[in-house]
Amino acid sequence: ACGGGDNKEKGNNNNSGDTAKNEDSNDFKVGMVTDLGGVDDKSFNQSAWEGLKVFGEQNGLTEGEGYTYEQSNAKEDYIPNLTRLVRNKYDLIYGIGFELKEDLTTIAEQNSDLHFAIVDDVIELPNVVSITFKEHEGSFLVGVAAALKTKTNKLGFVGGIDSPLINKFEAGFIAGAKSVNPNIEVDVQYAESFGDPAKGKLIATNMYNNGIDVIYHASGATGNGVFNQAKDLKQNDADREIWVIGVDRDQHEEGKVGDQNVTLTSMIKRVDVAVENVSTMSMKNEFPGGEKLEFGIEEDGIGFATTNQEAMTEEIINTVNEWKDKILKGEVKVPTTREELKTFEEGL
Amino acid sequence: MEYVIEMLNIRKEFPGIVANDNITVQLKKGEIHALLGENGAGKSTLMNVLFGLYQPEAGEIRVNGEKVKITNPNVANNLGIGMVHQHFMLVEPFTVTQNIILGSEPKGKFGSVNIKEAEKEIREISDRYGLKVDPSAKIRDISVGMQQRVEILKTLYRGAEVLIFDEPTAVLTPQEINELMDIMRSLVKEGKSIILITHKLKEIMEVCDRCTVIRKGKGIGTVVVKDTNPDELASLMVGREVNFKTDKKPAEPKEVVLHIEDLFVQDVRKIDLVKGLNLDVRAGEIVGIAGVDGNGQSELIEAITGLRKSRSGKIMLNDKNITNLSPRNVTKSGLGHIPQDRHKYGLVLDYPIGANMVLQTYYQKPFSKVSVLNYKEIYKKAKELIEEYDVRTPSEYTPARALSGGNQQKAIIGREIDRSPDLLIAAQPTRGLDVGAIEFIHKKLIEERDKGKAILLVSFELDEIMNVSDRIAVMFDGKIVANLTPTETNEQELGLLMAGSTINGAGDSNDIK
Amino acid sequence: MLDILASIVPTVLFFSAPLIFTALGGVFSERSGVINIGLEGLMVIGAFVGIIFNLTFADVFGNFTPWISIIVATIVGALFSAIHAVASVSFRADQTVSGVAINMLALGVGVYLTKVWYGKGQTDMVAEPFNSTNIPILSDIPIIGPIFFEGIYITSYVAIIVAFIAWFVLYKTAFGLRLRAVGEHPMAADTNGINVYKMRYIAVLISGALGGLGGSVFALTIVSNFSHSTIVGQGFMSLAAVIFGKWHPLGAMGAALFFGFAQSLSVVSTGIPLLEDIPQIYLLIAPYVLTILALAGFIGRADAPRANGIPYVKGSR
Amino acid sequence: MTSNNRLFGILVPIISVLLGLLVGALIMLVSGHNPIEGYTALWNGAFYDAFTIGETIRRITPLILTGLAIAFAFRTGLFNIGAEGQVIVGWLAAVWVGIAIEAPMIIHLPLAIIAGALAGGIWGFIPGILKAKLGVHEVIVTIMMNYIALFVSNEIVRSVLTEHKTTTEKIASSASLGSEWLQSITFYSRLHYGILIALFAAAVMWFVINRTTVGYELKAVGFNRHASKYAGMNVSKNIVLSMVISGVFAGLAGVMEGLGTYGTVSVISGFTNLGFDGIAVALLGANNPLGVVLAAILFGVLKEGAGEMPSAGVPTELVDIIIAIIIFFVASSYIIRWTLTRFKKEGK
Ligand SMILES: Nc1ncnc2c1ncn2[C@@H]1O[C@H](COP(=O)(O)OP(=O)(O)OP(=O)(O)O)[C@@H](O)[C@H]1O
Ligand SMILES: Nc1ncnc2c1ncn2[C@@H]1O[C@H](COP(=O)(O)OP(=O)(O)OP(=O)(O)O)[C@@H](O)[C@H]1O
Ligand SMILES: [Mg+2]
Ligand SMILES: [Mg+2]
Repeated sequence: ACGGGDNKEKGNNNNSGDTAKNEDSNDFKVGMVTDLGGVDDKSFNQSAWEGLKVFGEQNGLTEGEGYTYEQSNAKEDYIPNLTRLVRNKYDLIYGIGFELKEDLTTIAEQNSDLHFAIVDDVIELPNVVSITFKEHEGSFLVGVAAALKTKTNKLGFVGGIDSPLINKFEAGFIAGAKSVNPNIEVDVQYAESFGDPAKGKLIATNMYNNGIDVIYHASGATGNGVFNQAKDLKQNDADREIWVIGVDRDQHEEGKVGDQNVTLTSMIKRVDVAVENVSTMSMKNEFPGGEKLEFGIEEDGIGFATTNQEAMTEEIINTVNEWKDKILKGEVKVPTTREELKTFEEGL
Repeated sequence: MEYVIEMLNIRKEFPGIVANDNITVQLKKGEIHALLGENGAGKSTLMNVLFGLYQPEAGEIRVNGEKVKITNPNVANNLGIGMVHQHFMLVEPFTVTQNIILGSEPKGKFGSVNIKEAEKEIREISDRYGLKVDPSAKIRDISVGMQQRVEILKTLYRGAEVLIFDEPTAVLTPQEINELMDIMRSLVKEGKSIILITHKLKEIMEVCDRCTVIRKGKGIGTVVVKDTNPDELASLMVGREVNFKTDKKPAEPKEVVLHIEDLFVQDVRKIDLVKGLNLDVRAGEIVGIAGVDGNGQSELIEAITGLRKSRSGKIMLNDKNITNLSPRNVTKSGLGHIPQDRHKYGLVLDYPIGANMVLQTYYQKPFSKVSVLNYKEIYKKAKELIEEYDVRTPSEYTPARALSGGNQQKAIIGREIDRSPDLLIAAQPTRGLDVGAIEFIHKKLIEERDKGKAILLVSFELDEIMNVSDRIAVMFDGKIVANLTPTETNEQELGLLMAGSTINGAGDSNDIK
Repeated sequence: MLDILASIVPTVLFFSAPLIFTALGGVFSERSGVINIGLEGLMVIGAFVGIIFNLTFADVFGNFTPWISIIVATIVGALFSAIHAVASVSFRADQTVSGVAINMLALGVGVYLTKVWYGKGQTDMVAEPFNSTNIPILSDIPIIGPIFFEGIYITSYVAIIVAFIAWFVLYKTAFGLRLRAVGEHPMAADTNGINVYKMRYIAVLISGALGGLGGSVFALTIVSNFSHSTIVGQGFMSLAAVIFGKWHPLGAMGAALFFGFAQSLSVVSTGIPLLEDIPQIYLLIAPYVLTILALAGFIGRADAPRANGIPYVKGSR
Repeated sequence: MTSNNRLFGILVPIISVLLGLLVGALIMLVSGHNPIEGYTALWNGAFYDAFTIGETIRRITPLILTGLAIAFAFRTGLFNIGAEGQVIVGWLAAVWVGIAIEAPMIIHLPLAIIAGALAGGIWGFIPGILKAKLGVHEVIVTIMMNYIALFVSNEIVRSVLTEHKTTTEKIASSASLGSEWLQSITFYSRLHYGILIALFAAAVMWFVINRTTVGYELKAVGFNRHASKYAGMNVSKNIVLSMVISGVFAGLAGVMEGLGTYGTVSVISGFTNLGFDGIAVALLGANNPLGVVLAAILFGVLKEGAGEMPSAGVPTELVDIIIAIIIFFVASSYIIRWTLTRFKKEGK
């Protein structure tokens, strides 16, 4: 930290050197800013980063120069992180998560020459592409699986924060379950936090006590409490049918209890696929600026896990796939809000 | 000659002050040895050295002729030295027994404390020395005198052979003092030796065998008590002649300033402690309230000053009804109050002594204008008061905490008198002060009286009541039971009245209902 | 009604147990005169150690892993709290300040080491968490059995037993008498030959041990992994329980159980017909409002140990 | 004696900061990072260019205010752990007014600021009055009030300010503390005029505490309730007043976020941490206004700089460790003084 004039000069050179060096090699640079979950959230930040890594490796970029991520520890970090990428002349910058919407908008307006992408929300600017997912479709599919699995005809849904995004999961799940069996009851509870496992466990305990045997959670770390309770019940009574449906990524690991596993399936959101696609487009100068890309079943952006082969029997998988086809064909239009769900239920 | 304790050429320094400068004290077995000196002379410091709380910079201590190093109170306890501190070392929420056994607990089952066993032993010791302490009472529920006996029991329980008493009588009523004297005599009879610190020369004359005098940290010498007299002791200690009998002209009472009618006041437990009290105080007179602690004096003062709500009755100040007014409004109506507990009520110890001088007047001109303080004026006033009342402090910016008790008291008195209130309530104004300071304060009170102010003096010191008051109201069981003129009564009569016995003819000397 | 009880009691117990442990730690520390708002940090350390140990040694210790994990977390919690002890007892630091620093340090160290060791901000799930059990014999008692002894974590009962032990230690033993004396009037204790500094060190270490225990029990019964959001506010709730319970071990336990009860009720009540229609928001804030009302209504004034928060300086006055 | 004290007053914090950084360097060394790179990154994160400096100042702004809030209450012997909740309600109220009203800036902005301050004040009033009248311990009540603020604010955003969305619209520009000029000189950082409000608040606190009868009373009540009552002060009033003023400061911190940094209020999953960090800032600043400002600067710089540390491979949490260690040393100043005095003596 002893800075003479000499050092300063060097610092400046370094900075311009950075850009210079990039000019002679492959000069495409892509970076992402995580939301509070962080790059190792075992969820969509991690998934996005995995997509970026695949893209980087395929195109011979070096990590930290050609492709990188900026971790956000607090809401107020978004702007500095985005700016850091702008300053270092990244061509394409991702904001992962709807929380970055405002800040990414601000930065994108200021830097109309750069490309941006927002995941999970929509920004209407010519230099931003909006990547959203049809979580309701995936939720619908796991709802079907849940309906086929339940013995009690009672399902549970644990949401993180009651918000339009999570309502999509809720609506899709209920629609899927009721499409199989309209008499199924779904208990919906929100923990009002994505990071309160104690609340998650309290809710799960209550739900399982009330005869619910499958819980779908869309609640981040709160879901840890749900898994914890399910595993505890399973541990004590290996024959009891207790299931959790994971979210965002295959949560099979989280469900392990000895030789058994309580994770029935997971609603998988392929952020990696989306990130890889959009990056490739951008590099090829085909950046879909201003567009709203929605990744659903059709685009391979949404799926469900079949890792738990014992639980997800062939029969269930086949039925789920039948519904998947119906969605693909447009025969079923999955609701995204509670209002749409109401209409949907009436149409059953 | 056989000495149990010898403290030879002890020197103890505090930052900026030499508290003990080459002091020597030698205690004979079976004697009561007085330690006398002005406030801040260094008496407590010397005893704390003996008890292992302080380490001396120089000098040596011998116990039974053997040189010892007393590094902490444990060592002192083991050497058979026990101390009854000036400020009691008692844990308030604990019981008497818990306080006494603390640190040397008899073991019971499963590592628990054997309280029964302990209580039995304490009862035995208590009986042997006539202490009459209830081992299972909580400290916070017993009187100050009782608490002191618990302190004594604490030392005896630990097998102390030498007992140090640091100003034990400052907080006691005359009755309690007499009882303490008896206890000390019986202790000596059992072979114990005692060092007694007190400012009351009468007590020294009464129970002590020898007396060591300290002045400003230096040892002046040791005298045999029966070869001396109070006047000599006082001048040895202060370095000049001291006037004991306060000179004053006869009072010239004028209009009634304070008028109390049928007053009832409850304490925290909602029990009536003042029960239909009537009292008048006139301009130009000092009315002394004599009484044993716990007969409602504190509650009476708190009711007058607005610190406590009265249940019923009427308090008039200058013909204005001040019953249940807030302290601020009572003060504004012309009241000054020297509180009994100077640390709790009288001072904000963490404020500079200067800031404390405007504790009731900070919001008035010239100390503040439109709520903005004027420090120049505040400290100008403080400086004046500090000079006038001879408050010994390094500066007016020194925190009040750093001043000695006597000087804190002088500061409070200066502040209260300076506001020139029509009624001044002085509660135990000289508690714990040396004779020089007492003389000064008494003079100030009488000066105020002569200026035509009304003064209500509450004190447990009969000497003080007899000396200073123009009129004495004896308080017993929440009421004024007698009105006397100091010249026409004596301590015996007062003592009886205070204990609740009635005397024919008492109460007819004045116009009090 | 019995159904509701049967479903609510186990949840109250698992929710409250970590708070009970930690609050008991707070009681020891504050009873000795050392304010401990670092309870949150001590829980973080406990959770961190409990999880890391469990992950690392699950293969070695098998079924005993969770028990050994919480013992290790207890020890490390005690060691960690030594920092607070040194600062606030020996260095005469402002105890609140030191506690705040403990909170920051614990989270910093926990997450930093997680990142250094695992290369990511959160650990995997442990393979050997605690599991609830039916308590033999007791669970067969009619009525009471199913409510109190079925599907319970043993750690919950350990918490309650520890509360009674803490009560015995504080109120029946010489050690407890000395500890409380030190918190009320250290100079009195000192003149009675009690080493004030030693007592306070021991008390703070106990609080660290119990805080670490509480944190690890929380992690191993509820969360199953460690990240920056594992402990969020539980330590402060424990601190509230200390005060709510008037610095008494059984009071603190009662307060912690009360918190657990209020939380469970807000979850369970969505299924109770009468309460079903209450908007979610009222249920969400109910536990906190209830606590305030309880305090204002009938718990009232509580006095902290007299010397709480004041560093003891020998020979000062 | 006094000059010595003043010297220590300056030396102790400086030595503490140096020791903190030293320990930080050791930790980096032990965990296999390069301390020089780490600290260079830290420096760049806070002072790299006008943008980062702007962001650093922005981050410092609310910390000053929460620090003042807690310091103010401490001066009256009260521990306000509730700054967190007061920030949240202040933020909410300011944005609410910022959205709901149309008025010229000269009316709108002050109104929005006052609304936020008032909301914070009310949130402080409740624990204050409970303490004053019923003797309920303020620590518990303020902890509980934090959670209530969090949940109520989320609900209002969702159900009142928006139609079931997670973020409100932006406040009217007439209620914004933002400034194009400030942004332009700092490359579009979010620096806003709030810093002036924060510094002004510090000056106000200094004046109130040290120069007014109100401060004289508040401090007296903090030091000795009995003597204050004896002196004719209204102890209850002062306790309530202190908590209200404390709440106002914290509410203003929320205003900074609402009208300055974000211009919106969102549903949040957890606390902002501004209130908790404020405790550390207040205590580091010895509860005195100038100290609080300096502590907030130190805190803000380290926190902002931390964002850049991962570029040197160092986890951002290192900064938390460093701050904690600095706090320890400042708090243990007794031992530093003692050591310094020994050195001095030996030197002579
Ligand atoms: N712990 C201390 N630190 C600094 N100075 C002290 C300390 N204790 C006592 N002093 C100072 O030492 C001197 C002697 O105090 P000491 O308490 O021994 O007096 P004393 O003779 O007992 O007076 P009093 O009659 O008022 O009780 C005083 O000037 C006092 O201010
Ligand atoms: N200029 C001054 N002149 C005289 N006395 C002052 C002056 N300023 C303050 N005081 C007195 O000294 C006390 C301590 O003041 P000081 O300003 O040193 O407070 P402090 O505790 O250091 O707090 P701080 O400086 O921020 O708020 C005040 O309460 C006041 O009574
Ligand atoms: Mg003395
Ligand atoms: Mg004295």
